[in-house]
Amino acid sequence: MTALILEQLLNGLQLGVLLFLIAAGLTLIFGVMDFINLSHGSLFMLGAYFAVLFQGLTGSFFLAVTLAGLGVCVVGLIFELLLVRRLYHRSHLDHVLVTYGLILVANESVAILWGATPIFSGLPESLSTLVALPFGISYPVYRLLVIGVGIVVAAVLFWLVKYTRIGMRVRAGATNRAVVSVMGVNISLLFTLVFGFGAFLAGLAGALAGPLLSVQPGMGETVLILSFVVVVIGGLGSIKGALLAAIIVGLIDTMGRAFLRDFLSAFLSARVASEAGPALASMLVYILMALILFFRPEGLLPMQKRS
Amino acid sequence: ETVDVGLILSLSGSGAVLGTEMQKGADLALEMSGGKLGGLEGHFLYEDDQRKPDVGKTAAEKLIRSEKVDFVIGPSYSNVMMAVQAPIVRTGTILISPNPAPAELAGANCDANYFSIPFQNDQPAEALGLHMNEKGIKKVFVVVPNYQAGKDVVEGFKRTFKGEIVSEIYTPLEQNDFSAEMTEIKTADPEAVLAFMPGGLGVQFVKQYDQAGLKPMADLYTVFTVFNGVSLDAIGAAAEGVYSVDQWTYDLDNPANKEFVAAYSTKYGTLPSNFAAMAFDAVRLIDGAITAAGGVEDKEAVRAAMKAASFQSVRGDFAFNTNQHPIHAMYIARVSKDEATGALAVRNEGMIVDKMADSYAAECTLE
Amino acid sequence: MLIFDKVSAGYGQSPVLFSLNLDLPSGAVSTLLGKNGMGKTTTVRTIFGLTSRITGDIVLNGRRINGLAPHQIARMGVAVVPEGRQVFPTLTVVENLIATSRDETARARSAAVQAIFEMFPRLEERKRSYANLLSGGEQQMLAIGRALMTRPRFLILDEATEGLAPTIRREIWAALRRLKEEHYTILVIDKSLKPLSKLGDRHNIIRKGELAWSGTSDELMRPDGEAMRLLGV
Amino acid sequence: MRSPSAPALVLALFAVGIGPLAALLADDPYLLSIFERFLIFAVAASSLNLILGYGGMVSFGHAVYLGVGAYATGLLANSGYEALWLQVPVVVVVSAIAAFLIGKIALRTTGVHFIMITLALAQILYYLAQSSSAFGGDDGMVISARSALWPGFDAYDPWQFYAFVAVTALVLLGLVDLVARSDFGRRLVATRENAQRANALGFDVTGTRLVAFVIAGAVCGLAGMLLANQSEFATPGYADWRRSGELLAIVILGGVGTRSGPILGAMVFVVVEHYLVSVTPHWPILFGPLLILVVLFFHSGLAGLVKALGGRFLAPTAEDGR
Amino acid sequence: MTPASATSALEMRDITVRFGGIVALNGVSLTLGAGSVHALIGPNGAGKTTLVSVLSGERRPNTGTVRMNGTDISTLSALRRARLGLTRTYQLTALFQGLTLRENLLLSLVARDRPALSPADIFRRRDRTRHADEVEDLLDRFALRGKAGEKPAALSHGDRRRLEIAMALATGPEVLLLDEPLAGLSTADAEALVRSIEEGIKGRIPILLIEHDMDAVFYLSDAITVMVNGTVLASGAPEAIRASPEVQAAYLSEEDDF
Ligand SMILES: Nc1ncnc2c1ncn2[C@@H]1O[C@H](COP(=O)(O)OP(=O)(O)OP(=O)(O)O)[C@@H](O)[C@H]1O
Ligand SMILES: Nc1ncnc2c1ncn2[C@@H]1O[C@H](COP(=O)(O)OP(=O)(O)OP(=O)(O)O)[C@@H](O)[C@H]1O
Ligand SMILES: [Mg+2]
Ligand SMILES: [Mg+2]
Repeated sequence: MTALILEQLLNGLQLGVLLFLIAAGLTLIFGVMDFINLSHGSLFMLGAYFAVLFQGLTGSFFLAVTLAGLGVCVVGLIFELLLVRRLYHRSHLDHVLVTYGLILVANESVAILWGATPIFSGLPESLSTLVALPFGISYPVYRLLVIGVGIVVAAVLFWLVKYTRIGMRVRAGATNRAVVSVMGVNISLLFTLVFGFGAFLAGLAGALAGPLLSVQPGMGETVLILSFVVVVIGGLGSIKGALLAAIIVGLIDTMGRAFLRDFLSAFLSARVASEAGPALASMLVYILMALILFFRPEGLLPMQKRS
Repeated sequence: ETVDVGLILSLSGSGAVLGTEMQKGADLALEMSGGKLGGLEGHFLYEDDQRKPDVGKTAAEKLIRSEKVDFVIGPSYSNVMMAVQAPIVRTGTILISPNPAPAELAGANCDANYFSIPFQNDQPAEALGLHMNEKGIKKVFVVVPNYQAGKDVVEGFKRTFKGEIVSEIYTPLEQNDFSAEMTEIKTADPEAVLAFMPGGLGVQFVKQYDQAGLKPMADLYTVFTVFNGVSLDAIGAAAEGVYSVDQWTYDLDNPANKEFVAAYSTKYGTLPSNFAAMAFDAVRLIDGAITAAGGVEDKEAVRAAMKAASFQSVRGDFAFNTNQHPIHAMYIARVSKDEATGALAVRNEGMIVDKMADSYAAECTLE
Repeated sequence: MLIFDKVSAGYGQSPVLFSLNLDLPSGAVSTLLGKNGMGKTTTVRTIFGLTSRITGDIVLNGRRINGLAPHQIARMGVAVVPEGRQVFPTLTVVENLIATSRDETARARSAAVQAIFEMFPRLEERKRSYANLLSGGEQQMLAIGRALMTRPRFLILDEATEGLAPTIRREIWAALRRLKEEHYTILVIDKSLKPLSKLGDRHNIIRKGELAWSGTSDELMRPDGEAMRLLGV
Repeated sequence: MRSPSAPALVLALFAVGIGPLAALLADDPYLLSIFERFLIFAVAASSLNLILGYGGMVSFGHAVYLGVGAYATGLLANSGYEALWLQVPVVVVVSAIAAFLIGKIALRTTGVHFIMITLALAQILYYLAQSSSAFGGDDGMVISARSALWPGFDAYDPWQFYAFVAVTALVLLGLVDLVARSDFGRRLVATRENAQRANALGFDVTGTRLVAFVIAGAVCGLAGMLLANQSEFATPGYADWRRSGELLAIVILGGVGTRSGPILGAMVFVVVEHYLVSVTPHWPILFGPLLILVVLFFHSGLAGLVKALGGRFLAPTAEDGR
Repeated sequence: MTPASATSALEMRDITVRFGGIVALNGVSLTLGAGSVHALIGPNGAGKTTLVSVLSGERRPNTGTVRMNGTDISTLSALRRARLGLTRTYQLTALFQGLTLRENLLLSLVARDRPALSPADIFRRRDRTRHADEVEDLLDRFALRGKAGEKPAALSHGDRRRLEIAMALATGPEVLLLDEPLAGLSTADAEALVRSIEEGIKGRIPILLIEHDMDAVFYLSDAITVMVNGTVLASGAPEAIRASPEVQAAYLSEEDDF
């Protein structure tokens, strides 16, 4: 039983870190730069497709993942230069509609290029093995790798946003572009670069998640909503908060799926429990978000409280 | 004189996986009969329902009222089927389902104008129960998505399976990660796993099942989850050895099927899926009925001819029950390499049951 | 140092400055005075190219700066304490100072921050506070500190003493005097005439976007002179 | 000045009249059902516009009231209560209660947090519908009979049914417009522009927002009733976040906070849904850039475009109305 | 009713506000006499604005009570206090950014009727007609007519500050809390405002005046309280305050003496 619970906790942690990885670029672009980028999910999807493409070309998984990240970064830079930079000073609603338009274009382009149906994205032999962990748990190597990458990304982002001058300038620019530029900062160049970096992170996440998920048009959208959940309940702009939120969401979701039904059947009849259990499990993340925002309207670890 | 057939399929969005397969099958059928249906000029009108019931309903009205089609084939999913069935059949237009066949429409709400080509939804799971009984499998773990079709599969399986279901898990419909379920399966240590994971879910589930190292521990039996072409291409080697229960496989030995598979492979470069095959059959059913009735004018005659199922099904033996759902054989199949092409395919491993009727026909009042 | 040559500029299509001529000599303290809404802030914004400039030339150190990006102009050594403070609300006090600092090493930056804290001890007490939580006066101090962090040669203060207590205001005037002695070029927009007349070398009054008057401190303070009339005192 | 209400009325009448005209000219009553959808979405979108455009509340869960209204109608109809006079009050009350509860919780937050909490609460209801086998779960619920107005009224006759939808939509659109431009609506705008100041002026910010939220929910619930009647079906999909997203897109595309925006947006949406789709299955690749262009070049959406084209008369903005 | 509260418009007792470790107000007590102008001065960050927010109900104090015209309003929300006629201005202007000046003023006039949420208002349109004349009047009084159709963003800083004050006055206050009303105003405009307070309001409406402009403070006020670091340093008649060496050191000093 302990082993089971431990393994489920590990699963939850793993899912959480994966969610963080997916949400990382979004935290940067939405939380820090204050630009609502619905097309983040599309960049994620492109990452998965690019990884498949590059794996076919290079034969190396790691090279493919890196190239996919860079490829998506380039796409992100193009988006930024052509569209996004015209929108920073506009309202959130304008961001929403333009990036929604981008989703449509991205999904359809992918469907035209690769077909509307899922494509193959697999792992090299070396990564598709299991490792033995304490308590008799054997765990897929690849999932451990994902945890590792997620933690590295979290650390890098945290440092970048909180402690570097670039991070401070971006946060400043998100609230007052004119003044930052009057202070001698080339804010539009900076924003372009940061957007590109956010896109890189989205691409990286997509490339890494590809072998776990079904790589198909629209795969970014369910992921997108979860990412927003993570960013918002973590507290806008807070990397620590996003990581914490991602792990909580991962754990709650996994634990809900694993134990809620058994838990409910302690009070309710088996029939009702097996009806209510899964229903509740799928709502759990949203219930969690509603509760957190109800009691802490600014999220778990907000960058700052409003006065 | 022409025959107009409206096809309401899910052609965009996440539902496109099935819709495009069906489109391929239907197109091929018309092409093979030289663009003619029962000797008359055949004309297809495609409508995309985007897997949304209300969009499907509007499409249906367009086909019936505006285009005044003679037949409708579709839709791809049962939620859309529930919305379009009544409005179509009440105008006297004939509706043929290429895939979804919910219990309600096979039983109490059966209709003279409604035909299901592939099966009644519960049948594959019922057949699987029989198969497992026969093989002496006692402990089974069941995973299905938490919606009506998932529950139907479990019900169907329980109807025939005599062993123990160690656990039945209902997963949210929009789920990306199955690691919690994999851990549960591992802990429960069943002899076999029954999974029903349609569309993209299936790709994820089978891949993750393999990555979790479960394949050697318990055989994976599936319904409506793996199919030739896109699905197996997307899953890759992880799918090898997975079982599937189907009413049709591409290697069935009958002339109609041989002809179909050969033509399909030539035209599209892959093996046909059962969705393509069923859509193909649906068109063939229309073709045969018009030939038998000598035209489309006399609706009664067409309906009677349809019911007689006077066409060469890719399944070989084929007949409609009183509720206009098929009586047919069910097969156990397994994913392995096709000798000729080397591609992975769902290959026949033997018949489970012949002339199987569905469980709801008795509730239907049709003669 | 900075010359406005017949500059017309404004917001969108409607001009606010009409053929404005200004000459701000190097190493001196100039002032820009005028009633509310006469175009003082607009003049500052125009220096940085933040308004739509319609005609005329702006020359900084002999170089035409029309059409340059704001950050390019700032990097030529111009810094501003903008009207209404405009500190970065989501940054702490220290981060506000460091974000736009021009020093490249961490050590140089913290030395510079320390210098600001000596000027405004109140800021040091609040150094980890987010800027939007500061009191009005504290924000004003921060805005001044932030401008100094860019190590400017030309400092523009747009109502920089608004909301500051008299003691602090006196500190600021004293600090400006020190900067003047170090030959900074300074442009001050403010409403307290007495300190301005002690500090300023040359005063300019604008009225409806035009230079209406220009003169020395003595001329400015002449009780019923033209300047006083223009300022409505 | 009372005159500005005339152009909006003109547009609404045009919206209602164009359907039968097209159907008559093309001799194709099916066209009516497209225009029915258009009117239904126009009503839903204009209710969203009331809280989004005038109240500044970006609800990402507005479609949930479509679902609530549709299920309420369906459950009544399927239990034999087909009379409209009975269905309308039930739908209004049920969706108003849903909106009240959601609003009560969500209005604790603002900005992006409000967006997300409305999404979360809507998703909870969505999953509730999806996993309730009593209501047909994910497969949805067939509605056995359309609403009955009076003896002799044939709800299945295309023309009569269109008339029913059109009149209801007109009434609801007018109602929303009336509310938006009332004294209440003006205070709602004040809460949008500066809640702190509005509160300090003694306007009950939370109360004003909540009332607007409930009105919008009830109107959208009635749109759901129409949708249920039109498609003879209720599905959890009506309450899906994607549908909420579509409603948002309709409003933003049409022009947030403009009086004609939701109508124009719904018109384009339905045209896209039906005609662009039949032009190419890859229609999103045309529609996406259209959205982008409208946002980039017309600050207030299609209403802004119409205005720019000199149609100021046809599409007065919110400001004009004041 | 105690004798003190009979003549006091606003009476605060023992108010403490903490922000985490910072003590912004530490047991502040102060009485604003009916009809008097009471100035509150002190260095930056002394807690003056925080006190105004406590009085207006926008910030809950950690301890302390507030009475208005003798009744305890400590538990009332900001909204309820506003409806009692307790009006404040904001040091950092708080305007309706998306609305025209005319609309801004109109809404303030509407607020004078202390309108409750009423079903009738949902269908009625009469605010505009009812207050049309007064809006024009205000525009003239505050020299904003030229910009009546513009939104606040198109105003100069000083004009925005004037609008801020105009809006507060338009609400027909019972008690007025002015947070640095002269900041940002040109000398001429500042003088005009001081005059209009002196002639129009002083003696009728009690005012709590926060201001760093000492000339105005000594000219207008009947009593002065000096706050430093969240505590009251001194309180009394203007002459006494001016003479106090403590106050001189902490706060007052000639600005042009540098
Ligand atoms: N963003 C803007 N859009 C349009 N007009 C503006 C804008 N900002 C300022 N104006 C107008 O330009 C004129 C000059 O404004 P400016 O801010 O330069 O005045 P100022 O002299 O700085 O006044 P103050 O002393 O009040 O700060 C004013 O009439 C103002 O209304
Ligand atoms: N929400 C808050 N969180 C933390 N600290 C705060 C907050 N609000 C104010 N403070 C701090 O409390 C102190 C008092 O602030 P307050 O705004 O009341 O000062 P003030 O007397 O009005 O100063 P000024 O004259 O500069 O406007 C300041 O040091 C400020 O930094
Ligand atoms: Mg100014
Ligand atoms: Mg203050």
